Amino acid sequence: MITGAKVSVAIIAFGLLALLPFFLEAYGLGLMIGMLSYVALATAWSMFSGPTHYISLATVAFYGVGAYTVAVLNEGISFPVILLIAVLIGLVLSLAVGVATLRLAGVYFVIFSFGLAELVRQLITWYEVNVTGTLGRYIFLPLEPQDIYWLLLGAATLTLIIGWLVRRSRIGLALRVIGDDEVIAAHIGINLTRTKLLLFALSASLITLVGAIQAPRWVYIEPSIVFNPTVSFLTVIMALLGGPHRLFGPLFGVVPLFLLFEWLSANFPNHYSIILGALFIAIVFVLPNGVLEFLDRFRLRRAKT
Amino acid sequence: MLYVDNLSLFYDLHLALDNISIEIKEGETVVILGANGAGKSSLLKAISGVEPISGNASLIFEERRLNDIPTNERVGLGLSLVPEGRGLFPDLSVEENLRLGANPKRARQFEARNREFVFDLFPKLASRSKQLVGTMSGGEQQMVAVGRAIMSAPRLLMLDEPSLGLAPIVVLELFAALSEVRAAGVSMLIVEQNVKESLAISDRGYLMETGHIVEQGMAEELRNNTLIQKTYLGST
Amino acid sequence: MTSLMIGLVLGGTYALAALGLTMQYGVARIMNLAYGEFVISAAFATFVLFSSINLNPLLAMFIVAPAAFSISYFVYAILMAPLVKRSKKKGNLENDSILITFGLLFLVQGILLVLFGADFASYNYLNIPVNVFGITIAANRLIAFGLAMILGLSLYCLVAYSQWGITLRAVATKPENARLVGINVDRVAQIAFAIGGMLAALAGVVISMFQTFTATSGVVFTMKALIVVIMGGVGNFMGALISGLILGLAEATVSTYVDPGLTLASTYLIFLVLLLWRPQGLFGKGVVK
Amino acid sequence: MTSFLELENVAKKFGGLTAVRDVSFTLSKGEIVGLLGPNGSGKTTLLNMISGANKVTSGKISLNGVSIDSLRPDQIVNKGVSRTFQLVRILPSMTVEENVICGLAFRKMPVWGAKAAIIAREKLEIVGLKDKASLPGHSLNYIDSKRLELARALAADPELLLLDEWLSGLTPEELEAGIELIRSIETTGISILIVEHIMSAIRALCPRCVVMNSGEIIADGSTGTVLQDDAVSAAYLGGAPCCMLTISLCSMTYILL
Amino acid sequence: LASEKSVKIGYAVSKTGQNSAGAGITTAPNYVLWVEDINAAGGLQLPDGSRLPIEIIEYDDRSSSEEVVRAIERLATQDKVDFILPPWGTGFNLAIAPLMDRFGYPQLAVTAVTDKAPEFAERWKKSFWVLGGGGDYSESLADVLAEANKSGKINNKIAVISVADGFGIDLIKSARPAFKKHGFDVVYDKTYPLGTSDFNAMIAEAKASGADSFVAFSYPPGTFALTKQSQIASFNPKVLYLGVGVGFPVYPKIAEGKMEGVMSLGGVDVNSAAFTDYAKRHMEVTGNPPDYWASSVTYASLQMLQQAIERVGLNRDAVSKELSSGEFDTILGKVKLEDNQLRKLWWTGQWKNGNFVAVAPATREGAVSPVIPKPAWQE
Ligand SMILES: Nc1ncnc2c1ncn2[C@@H]1O[C@H](COP(=O)(O)OP(=O)(O)OP(=O)(O)O)[C@@H](O)[C@H]1O
Ligand SMILES: Nc1ncnc2c1ncn2[C@@H]1O[C@H](COP(=O)(O)OP(=O)(O)OP(=O)(O)O)[C@@H](O)[C@H]1O
Ligand SMILES: [Mg+2]
Ligand SMILES: [Mg+2]
Repeated sequence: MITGAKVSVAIIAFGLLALLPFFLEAYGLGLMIGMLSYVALATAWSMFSGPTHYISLATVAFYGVGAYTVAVLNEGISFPVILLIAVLIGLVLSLAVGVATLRLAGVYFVIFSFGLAELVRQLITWYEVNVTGTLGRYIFLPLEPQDIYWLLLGAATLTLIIGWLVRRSRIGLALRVIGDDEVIAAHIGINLTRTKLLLFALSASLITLVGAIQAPRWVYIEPSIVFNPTVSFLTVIMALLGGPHRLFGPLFGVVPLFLLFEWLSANFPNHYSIILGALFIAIVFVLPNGVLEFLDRFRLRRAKT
Repeated sequence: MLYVDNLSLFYDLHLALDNISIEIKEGETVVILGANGAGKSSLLKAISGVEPISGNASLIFEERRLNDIPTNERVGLGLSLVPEGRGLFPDLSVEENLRLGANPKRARQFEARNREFVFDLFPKLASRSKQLVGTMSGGEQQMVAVGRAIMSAPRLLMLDEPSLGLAPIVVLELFAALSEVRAAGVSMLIVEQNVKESLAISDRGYLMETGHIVEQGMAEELRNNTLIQKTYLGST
Repeated sequence: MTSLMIGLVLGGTYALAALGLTMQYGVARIMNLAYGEFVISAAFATFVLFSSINLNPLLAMFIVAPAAFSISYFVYAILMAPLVKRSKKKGNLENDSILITFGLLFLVQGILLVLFGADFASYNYLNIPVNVFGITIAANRLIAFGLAMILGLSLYCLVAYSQWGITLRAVATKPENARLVGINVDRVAQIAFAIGGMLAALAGVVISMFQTFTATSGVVFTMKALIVVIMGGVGNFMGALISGLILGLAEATVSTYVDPGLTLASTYLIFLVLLLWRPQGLFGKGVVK
Repeated sequence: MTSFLELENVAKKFGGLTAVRDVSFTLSKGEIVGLLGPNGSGKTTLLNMISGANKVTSGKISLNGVSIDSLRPDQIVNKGVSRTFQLVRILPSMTVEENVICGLAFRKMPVWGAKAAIIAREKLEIVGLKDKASLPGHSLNYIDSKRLELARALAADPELLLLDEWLSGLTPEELEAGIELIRSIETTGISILIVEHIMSAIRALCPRCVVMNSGEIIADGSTGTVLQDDAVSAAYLGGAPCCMLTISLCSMTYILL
Repeated sequence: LASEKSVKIGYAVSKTGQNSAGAGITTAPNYVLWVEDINAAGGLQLPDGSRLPIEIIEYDDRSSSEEVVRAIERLATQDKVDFILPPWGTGFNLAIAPLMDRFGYPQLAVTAVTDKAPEFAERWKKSFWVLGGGGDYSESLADVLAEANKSGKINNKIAVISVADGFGIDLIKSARPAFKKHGFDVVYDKTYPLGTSDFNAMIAEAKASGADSFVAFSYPPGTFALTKQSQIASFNPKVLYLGVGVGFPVYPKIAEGKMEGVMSLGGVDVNSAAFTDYAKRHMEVTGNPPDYWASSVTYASLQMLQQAIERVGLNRDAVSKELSSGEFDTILGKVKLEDNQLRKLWWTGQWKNGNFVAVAPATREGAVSPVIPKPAWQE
């Protein structure tokens, strides 16, 4: 399956992307940063939610926790250490959450995960207001956009590599079985709780990392900014649109959608919503199986004729 | 009562039924025999409209062309199916499943009578009427499925392996009941592996192999057919 | 006592807002992310009727609700029916409906933004104090509470005991089997969706009498409604009613006796704890295996 | 033969309903035992408790002398117990071969990669599904699904196999093949507990059988004797033990033997 | 520069999402009005007396920090606009401040209320903070209350609630010591989460607390709900001070015309001809009246930009320098920034005879003396 050619293409692509900041101006870089962050988020999300069909809306809980960790710790500690701590916090939080949540099925899980994100936000707000007395926090880190870009590129690559490894491993298969039928899964020897928990935590830690990396870009952070539920929704939508069952599916959802959002908000700032809504509906009808599958089918048809 | 002609059915590219023609007369009970994968279930599904069929087929039920009539309306016309896998509502109670059976307009007037009949047939259902069907044992669910079909006061009752998973004693009762249904004038189309029993209550039968009808005849003839005796009756 | 009353009335609003969604999601199996936009649209419609021709919102209900019914009916026919058909093979109606109603959310919101701008809309109707057991409550909130109770209970009875209700539940749980008993699944789902839209509109009309709203405040209603629906058990009206009341009571009690800063946290906490205790919601029925 | 599977006073309640009460019996290594009983008598529930799908309400289940009644299904699989389901369960989105590979990948001594594919083919060959290895799971018909389920159960390399009405719905000819298949599995030393309503199959396969009624064991012994038992006839077989059905099937069994 | 045919001015505001209501009331209409005013006059005047029309590039930041940052990057490096107008909201103004600084654009942050303004003005030399800090408003309120307390109009108890976000916390944090300094006893002090729509429980508690003054540092939806629910509960404290939203044009409608005596942040001098004229044009051009707090300040900040350009041209550094040192003639009167901050503002206002008039600082010309106790809710 994996050929030398594919590996070299991947390495070249990575190299080119890494060089990009030398050729792009701030806006182009900003675009790439936004896109990369969603690539990482959607890929990390799909790692767990794709095969298991557990649609999680808790993305922003971890993303926000990552950002908030940076906001709290940004003075005095070096950034890589902060990132590490953020990931650890994300890991612990996701394990705690996972133990409780992963018993739920279907839409119950979906809304639970949403409620969870809101709960985290409310608790952090309450804590800040009543205990520390500072709600907004400032991040003054000497990080340039290109630094953030490289870090995100690293995070996105890491996510893809992990996703690829998971897919090839037994645990990836276990997740697919769980997604198909949990009863069978249990009866062929899969430890449901451990498997789900492990992947949920892995996915959540990566999401936390992305939030932490992106935080320095905003200078000012408060819960309503970093726990904006839109992040969860966009992640889900992009992944679903691309095709969450495939490694590169989310990527193929993020890039076009992200560019579409950007193009619309730039060209139709006053009718953005209407056009976006209409286009979105059209997309769902035209691409019933996601972008990647559409491309595949298109290629197949071309190959046939 | 039912004419099927030229019926073909594809699953993607796989041809499951190839130009099938069968006929059931008013009040007749017909059994379909065949090995697994022969297409028996597919035939019932095609007749009931659960699976779409090829365009040139003709499906006529009591002088009415069925091809473009959706499943739910076919049920309204008196064409009921107890499908493979039972097709029940596991989250609803026994009582509610039976009530749904009597959902078609023409069945409502007979609801009370049919319920009595069903409860006579399967007394267990009466005592479990509040239980959720999904929590019942396999055999109990099979009883609900047959009972529900009877509730719809069918003109033609199609049963896909109704005895599947029933205890021997219940199988005997079931066939006794089906012969009562038959006596009441309802036409039946039965797919069964319990060949002896089903031939005993049938007028005629068809034998299917890989999507074709390979043999047909009166029940008596089939019983004496050596091929059938060998493969379906297990005697030499 | 005061907080009990306040809580019940508040909870009534939550329940009212959730009834339509439990119909749409519970029966028609459309996870309607644009639900709140339906609520808000009805609120705007009432607002316009009230401020242009001075129509009493309680009367406006009789215009807005049927209109919402027919609009939802067509929305289903145009947007949802093809998806339902398509998903028969693949069974991913949930994903598809999330995606499509997400688009719908933007579309409706965009239209509202163009029509009404981003400003707060508000009018006053029956904002008069009524004394109930020595506690003053706004008349319009009492109406919301009453309407929630009446609608919730009657829908519950209807669904639990009538033939039509059993049909609804059959379609809700096993649409693929419902046609075998002569049910026109598409039609039932379409009507359920339309009724859901109508209930959303009723909630919108009533809520607009006491709450300020903007073109973008729909999401809040969607989320609150979803939480109430899930907590009560999908498709269960009694569940929606009771969990709405529980949330209202919790909010009022926490606000009075603990800390208003924790009201929303407590809402979510109760929701989460309840789900862990009963993974299918308060009244959800679950069949294992 | 030493006792291998041991049930002691096992009971299961669902709310107010007692599905299984006070069931005790043992199964020896390599033994094949039939479990009979009217519909709803608790057979499937009993299998569920052995395989861990249901927790026992009270009582003890042990395998090789180790208690398994508090273990999860996946732990029980790793103790060497595999099963099939009365309502067939296969993984619809995976191919037939992948279905079997799943059985291999998570067992106690997992097999993975190219080797798994080879073993999977072997198992499919055993159940006669080799030609359909690359079909998607959801396109199989009823019987093939059952075969696939068996292949998957075998892939887990069980010491004890629980079959829940695996032979139902077969034509006599196919039944014969099915019985042959189960017998060949038995000869590899796997113990089998088989729930079945088809008497001919029970007679053909099981020297011993256990009969349940209303959650209780009403008979346990050699098949011949048990099926003559009046209580069994009355509750299960219906009237005279040699009804038409049983006769015809008996004769077939005779031929097989 | 001479070859340019127009001046490109860009901005990103929230047209959708959670911030769109605020931005749609205070910020966007004033941008529209200003551009309209200038282009109607033939364009922006340059030092040489020539005029260039304004070409607007606008984006929707969708109420997301990431989007607003990127929109600014786009305006600066892609569209290469001459000037960038600020987004709505404290957080967003802070998010873009480092970028504006890096790209060399002056930032006239209007809808950003922060006590750290002096610090930020120091950090980003081209940033200007023109709406004051939380402390300004709460100290002013404390002064007003102290005055009333001294003359025996109210007791020394205060009940206060605040919204749990940056704005509310800023205000309550500075309010606590300010109240204390004037000898007040804060008997009820709670914070509620953003999104709260039911205040009945809090109103009941405040009512029972025995305080004559009720202060809510709230956001518009909360302000509106508080107004309606206080009316129902017949909660009529001698001082009723609510947060953002009281100065909005819709407020009288929400209060059913019974807003007399309600206090809040901001206020205007209704006798100023400049303001009434501005309000009239605002109505004509955007279809809505301005709000009584930040709207006129927003417009005034645009006038400052306009006059700075008129004096020194399109050179951004020169404009920044002029903004921090020059004096400008605006609808708020003659203004001059102190350490890049506008200090000549109205801190406290009150509804009086159908206008939201400024009551503090009382020493400033145009101030009206507050009506305390507040009249009953009846019209
Ligand atoms: N949904 C499906 N997709 C693809 N192929 C199918 C599908 N359903 C059935 N088939 C194939 O069509 C053929 C006929 O199947 P059908 O279920 O009608 O057989 P049958 O005679 O009822 O067998 P059985 O006794 O096993 O139920 C079989 O080869 C089967 O594999
Ligand atoms: N989850 C459950 N909740 C409530 N009752 C249940 C549940 N599962 C099984 N039962 C009941 O327990 C009894 C035993 O069921 P079980 O499935 O074990 O029967 P069985 O012997 O396998 O019957 P069959 O031969 O029909 O498959 C039945 O009456 C059934 O209705
Ligand atoms: Mg079949
Ligand atoms: Mg069973």
